[in-house]
Amino acid sequence: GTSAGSSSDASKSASAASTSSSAASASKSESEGASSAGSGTASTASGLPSLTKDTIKIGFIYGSSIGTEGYTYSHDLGRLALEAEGIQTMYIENVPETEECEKAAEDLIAQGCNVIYAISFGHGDYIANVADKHPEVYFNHATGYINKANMSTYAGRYYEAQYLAGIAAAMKTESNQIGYVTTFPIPEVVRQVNSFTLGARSVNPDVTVSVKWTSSWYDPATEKAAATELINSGCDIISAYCDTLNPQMTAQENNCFAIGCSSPGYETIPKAYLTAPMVDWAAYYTMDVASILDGTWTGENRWLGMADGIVVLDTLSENCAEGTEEAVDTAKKAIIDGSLDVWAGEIKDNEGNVKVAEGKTLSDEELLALDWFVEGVIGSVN
Amino acid sequence: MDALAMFLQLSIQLGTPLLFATLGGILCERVGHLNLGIEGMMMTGALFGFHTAYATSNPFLAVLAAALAGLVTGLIYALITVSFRGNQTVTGFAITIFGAGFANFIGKGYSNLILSNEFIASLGTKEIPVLSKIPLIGTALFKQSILVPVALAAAILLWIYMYKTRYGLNMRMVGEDAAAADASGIHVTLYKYIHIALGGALCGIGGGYLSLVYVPRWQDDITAGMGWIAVALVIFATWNPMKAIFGAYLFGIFKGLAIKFQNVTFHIGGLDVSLTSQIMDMLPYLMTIIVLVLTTLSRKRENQAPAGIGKPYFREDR
Amino acid sequence: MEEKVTAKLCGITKSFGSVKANDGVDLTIRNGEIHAILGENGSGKSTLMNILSGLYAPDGGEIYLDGKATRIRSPREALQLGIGMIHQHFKLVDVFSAWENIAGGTGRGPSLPAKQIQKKLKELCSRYHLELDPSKKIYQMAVGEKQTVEIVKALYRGATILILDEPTAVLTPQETRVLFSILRSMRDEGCAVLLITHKLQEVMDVSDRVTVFRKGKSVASMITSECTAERLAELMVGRSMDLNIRRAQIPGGVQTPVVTIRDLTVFGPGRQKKLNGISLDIRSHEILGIAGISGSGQKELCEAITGMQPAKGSILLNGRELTGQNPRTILNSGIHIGFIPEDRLGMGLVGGMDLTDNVALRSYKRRKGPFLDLKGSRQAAEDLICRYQVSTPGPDQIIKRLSGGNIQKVLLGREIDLNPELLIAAYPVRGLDIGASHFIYDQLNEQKKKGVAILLIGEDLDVLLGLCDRIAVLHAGELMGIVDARTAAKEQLGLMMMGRKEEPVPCSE
Amino acid sequence: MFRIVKKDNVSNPLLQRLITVVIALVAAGAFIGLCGYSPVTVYTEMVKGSLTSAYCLRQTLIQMVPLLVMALGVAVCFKMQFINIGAEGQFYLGAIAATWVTLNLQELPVPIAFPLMFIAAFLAGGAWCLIAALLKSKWGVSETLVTLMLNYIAVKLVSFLQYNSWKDPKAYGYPKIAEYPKNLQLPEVFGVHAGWIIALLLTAATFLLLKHMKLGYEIAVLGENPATARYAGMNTKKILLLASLIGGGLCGLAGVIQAAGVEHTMNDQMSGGLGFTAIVVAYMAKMKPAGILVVSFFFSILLQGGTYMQTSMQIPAAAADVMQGIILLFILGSEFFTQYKIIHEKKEVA
Ligand SMILES: Nc1ncnc2c1ncn2[C@@H]1O[C@H](COP(=O)(O)OP(=O)(O)OP(=O)(O)O)[C@@H](O)[C@H]1O
Ligand SMILES: Nc1ncnc2c1ncn2[C@@H]1O[C@H](COP(=O)(O)OP(=O)(O)OP(=O)(O)O)[C@@H](O)[C@H]1O
Ligand SMILES: [Mg+2]
Ligand SMILES: [Mg+2]
Repeated sequence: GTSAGSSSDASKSASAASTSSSAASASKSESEGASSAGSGTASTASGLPSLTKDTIKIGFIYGSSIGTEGYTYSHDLGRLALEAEGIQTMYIENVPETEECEKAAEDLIAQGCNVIYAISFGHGDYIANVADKHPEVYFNHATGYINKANMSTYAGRYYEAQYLAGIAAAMKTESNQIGYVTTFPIPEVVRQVNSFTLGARSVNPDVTVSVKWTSSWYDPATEKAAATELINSGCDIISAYCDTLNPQMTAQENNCFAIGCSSPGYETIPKAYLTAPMVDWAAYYTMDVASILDGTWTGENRWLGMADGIVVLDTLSENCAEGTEEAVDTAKKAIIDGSLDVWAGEIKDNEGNVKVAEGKTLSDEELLALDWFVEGVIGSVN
Repeated sequence: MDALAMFLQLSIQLGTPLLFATLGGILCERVGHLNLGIEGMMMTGALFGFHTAYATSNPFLAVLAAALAGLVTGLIYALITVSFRGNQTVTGFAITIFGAGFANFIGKGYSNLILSNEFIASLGTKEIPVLSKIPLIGTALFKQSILVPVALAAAILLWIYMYKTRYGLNMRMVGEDAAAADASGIHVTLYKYIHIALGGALCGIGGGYLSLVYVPRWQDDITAGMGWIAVALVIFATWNPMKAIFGAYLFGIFKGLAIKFQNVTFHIGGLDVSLTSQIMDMLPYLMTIIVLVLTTLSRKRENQAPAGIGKPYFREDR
Repeated sequence: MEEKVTAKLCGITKSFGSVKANDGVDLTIRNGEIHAILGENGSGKSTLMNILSGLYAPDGGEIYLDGKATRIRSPREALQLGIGMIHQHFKLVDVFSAWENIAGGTGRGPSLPAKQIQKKLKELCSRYHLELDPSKKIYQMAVGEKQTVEIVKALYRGATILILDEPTAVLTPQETRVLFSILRSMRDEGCAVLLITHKLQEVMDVSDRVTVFRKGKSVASMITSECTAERLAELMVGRSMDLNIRRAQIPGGVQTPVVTIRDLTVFGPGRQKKLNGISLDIRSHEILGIAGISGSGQKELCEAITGMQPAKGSILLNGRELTGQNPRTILNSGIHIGFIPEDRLGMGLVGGMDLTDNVALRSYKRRKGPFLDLKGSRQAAEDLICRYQVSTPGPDQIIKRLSGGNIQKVLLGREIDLNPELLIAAYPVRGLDIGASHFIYDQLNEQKKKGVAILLIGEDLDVLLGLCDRIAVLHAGELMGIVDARTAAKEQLGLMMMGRKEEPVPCSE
Repeated sequence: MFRIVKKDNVSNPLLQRLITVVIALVAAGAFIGLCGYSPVTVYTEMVKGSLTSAYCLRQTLIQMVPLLVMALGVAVCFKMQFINIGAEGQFYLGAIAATWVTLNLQELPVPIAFPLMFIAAFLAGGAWCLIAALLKSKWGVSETLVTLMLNYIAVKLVSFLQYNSWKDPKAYGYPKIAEYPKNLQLPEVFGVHAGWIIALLLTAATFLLLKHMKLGYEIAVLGENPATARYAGMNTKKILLLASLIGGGLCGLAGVIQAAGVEHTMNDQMSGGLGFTAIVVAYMAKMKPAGILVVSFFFSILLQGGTYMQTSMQIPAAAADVMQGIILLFILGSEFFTQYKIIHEKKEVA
């Protein structure tokens, strides 16, 4: 297959809903990704009601509490952007990845929601069940893989920004050891770590990235302890993929530097902050809702990247090393114009096996099931 | 050596909130009240400590507020279990539901607040002169937030209080047999209230340690189940403050080990053993059961749970 | 005379729910006097004393101390006023040492000068001729020692009014004598001593004044030397009573051994021999009494026979071996042993359950299948209430709420209804008033006439001598000898209880 | 001066409870009011969200089933004064056993596999409780503390299986266990999974056990007075073990019902803390099965209404916890007034 980033030449305008959905259909995974779904192939909004700005009511299902930073928070910014446009929204926080999720969705529907966004990976199966029972409701599931006529999946090619963040980190580190605190060994996370490492090693091949799992989407004490342990073992930069800035704050306390996650962190940790990979969910949700309103929404898999203006890297802070700006810009341009494919071979895993041969690249399906770490990562997926 | 010291330093940081909470639990159970509300008391302490820290930037007031919040939660527990003779187990659960819910609810507005740098520095890592130069122990215990040695001192003082003072004797008597204490002229209700409240205050400081020192921010469910580990630790320590020090730090070490050896597989006698975090998390509870069995087996009467635990006392009952 | 009055209780009332425990009681307490309080079960003695010691709050009435109207709101205030009480069930912390129990709740400030306290205790003990090891833990102590701790506890707090609620119920005659001499020396120091007891003889022996309670009221108060035991008994029950205990005569009854015990040895915790090589027979148409100071092995003997404790040696009941069995296997093999244990609510009855359920305890298994016979047990309970004149609102009453005598009636009735071959009764009248006690004696005699073999553990030698046919004496787990109750003297028994062996009376071996 | 005295005869407890609940609701409403929401709206929403539509009523029932079954299990143990606060752990063990069956014995014909799932869950939950019972009967170890600890061990065990050995290879590395095969899921009856029928049957069975069976009688005697139980020739050890097996087993059944009826898989959050709520329910119902039925229904209304209100009024989830906490505390505090009364006394005469 071809890389997703190069497939789109769409403009970044938020109103270009049709363009964005065509961009999505141009990315290749939607039908394969919908393996378990009833009707995988693109369906027009046949069974779905047409909605207007006044009748649309959107329910968001969050896996943790909104807080002030991180993944859920960044999605909620998107929701607030919709509210600002006068669209009715509701949300439920802290929905566990159990049957509770099904119930949350049913509750939202019972209260008049006709569009559902569920943002946690583990919500997928439950949302799919509810989607079967409510063919009249638009379902959307972030980072997932099940598609139906009335259920889309969506994600940012967040890893593209991770690659850039890796570059910034690698140029800053003096010990050549970077710590990475994260949650669960799921493909979504493995992608971020790998891409970050590939980015880092693209400018400094001596860099290693040590991974610590917290085994929880939310556990302040463990997040902090994991970061401390990484710093104790010699890391001088901490990156993280979890719902709080705790690991990064630990870095600041210990006079180390940090890469943020999902939302800007300069305000919180001015002394340590380098930059943060981010997804502009406001842009995405505005775009997606527009496609519902104009009837072009389909139950597909949408992965949008830097080229779509959805995935971005936060402004580099003054803490970054000399020359970082240039190195990052070069890579960014290359990713956007398609000349740089993050997953292009040769890539070895961290046990020395060649996983992606020279001249090959990873397809989206392979990315969806990624379960090995690239060379340079210290840690294992199990 | 240095790595070991740093590892211990981290473990002790993880153990300190547990130590505060365990001491609080011990105080409460020593007057005969099973405390399953520790988690709730810690949560309210964490919230109000943070609130005060944000409002005043005064570390002393912040810790005091954490203590007071825990104290008030403790008083609610005391009111229901002491005066109204409510079932202790169930009341403990209710306090946890209430305290955690209350803190999370009120805390909604706090999650985007950042404490001032001066405040964070005031309770942050400091080297205590002389003591911090002791090899190993120095770094582990005295290159820490001031609350770490405070917890340690609290444990030692509590031990002296319990075993070497008249108040301590009276308090233990209340916990063993309220009727006997009453007949001996001890003000049973007063003692129960005072110690449950003080226990709540210690739990509150334990929560405060998290929101003021360790994290230091307000976050939903900031204690993440630590209160329940403290419940286990109270037993693990056989209701003895000195052993609580050992227990709390040991649990800190477990947590530290689980993080440290996350990706390492040990080859023991042909078996691949990895310290899976779920298994490591299980250990404290498993060990508590083992300690419980061992102390029961030893039949050393002095190590058993205070005999009055769970029994409401009413003078005119027969 | 009047200046000796230290406390005056006027018109005290106290109800527990619908029970009026005290109904306008008056009591005058004088210094330098031992004042006995007498009354049937449930007549409100303990209640009044608990009010005086601050444990219960009265519903009405006045307490005057040294002439001043005083309210006593807690035991703490009572102690400060010099009122100390020794409760029927000791209020001591098991895991504490004697001195900790005594020091708890006393003193001021945080300091706890252990050495000084222990020294003061030693002085106190030598003054009153008490023996006490201040560092001994309560759980290592015998009943008598515990009582000493309670007494020292009151003295240590400077009690000038000392209340003792049935202190002799658990003591041996020797221990009782020691206790009384302490009480006398306290009296001589000017204290007022209040003594609750059911034993008329003790009242006559030790008290200077006696007050009789009936149905929540004090009916009479007089100088002891001016009245007789018969008069007191009459005042108590409200009618004249025959205080003599009669031995049922068996006209020509053949006494065959029902139980044959040989070389019975029972180990306590720590391989300590609680019973050592006991051999004796219990015959039909006979009451065999067991005398001995408490803890001499009586409990072990009962529990070994009933299978509740493992034992070595042999116990044959009508030829069937009982050792190595437990209550369940004994029951299953169709053997019926009636057993009235010493602590009836501790064992034998379920205090929190109703009368019906308690009566069913021994018979519920008779019905086949997994289900209970609810109707049947209710009927049985009603029968029992009727036959033994249990005073209760009905078969649904919670056992705990019955008075001591009625509780004992339920237990005895249930055990007798088993039609046992052997009936074991351990201290069956402990804590019971005279009327109730005589009812129990009559029932035992009835059973004897029917041919049941009866083992009676007793404490009151007069009762044993009056009721039993033979008396076996235990001392420290060993059998000192068996005497004929018709000919034996009390002194002889007393000596045996202290450990002197007696030539065995020839028995039908 | 105020003084506490015991009441003559316990006043009508039902009425008393009702009054308490009303007062508790008023207090919780006051809190809600202080937080700037209208209590009336909140309660209306709660009732609306739990009772008024078929969907909501069904949700309430779904909530109620595991609560009811676990409370029954807890009650059997509590009746014996075996303070089993390990319902949560026994629930998970039940789920583990059932999941093991679905993962390993799928090939068995459904009429065999289905009952097997339930039997396995019963035995596993029972065995988990039995650990505490054995420690108690052998060495006298406090079951309260052991069962509490076993809860956490059980949850961690589920996590371990979920993250390691039993991780569904088809789940793209996500820590989840494969869904139960369709034929091993509980069918729906009147829109609610068949667990509700099982729960009602279990309620009746527990009633029969505690009220009409010898074992139930023995459990009660043993609970009140172990010495007397031995005296009466009961096999105390057997009763303790059997009753804890049944108690734990019931909680285990709740686990399989929830797994096969609702989750269709197992995960380490599926109890939602109901095991602890079940203790509260059993306690408030005074271990009486019929009472448990009523109380667990009331709690389900509270829980379901709480979640509904959260979405309908956008009140943070924590608010529902606070309300639940307040109501619980009030009910616990008021238990006192069923047995005692406080009387006011005039000033003492000088
Ligand atoms: N704490 C209590 N609660 C309820 N009822 C009580 C309480 N104490 C005593 N009673 C009741 O009050 C009455 C008087 O009891 P009290 O103990 O004073 O009698 P007593 O004279 O000491 O009898 P005994 O000789 O059996 O010791 C009895 O009917 C008893 O059941
Ligand atoms: N453990 C304690 N911690 C703090 N204060 C205590 C403690 N125990 C008691 N106090 C306070 O000290 C006061 C006196 O203590 P205590 O109860 O031992 O009585 P006391 O020293 O005999 O005093 P007094 O006889 O004057 O009432 C109590 O009323 C109480 O307020
Ligand atoms: Mg009495
Ligand atoms: Mg009595």
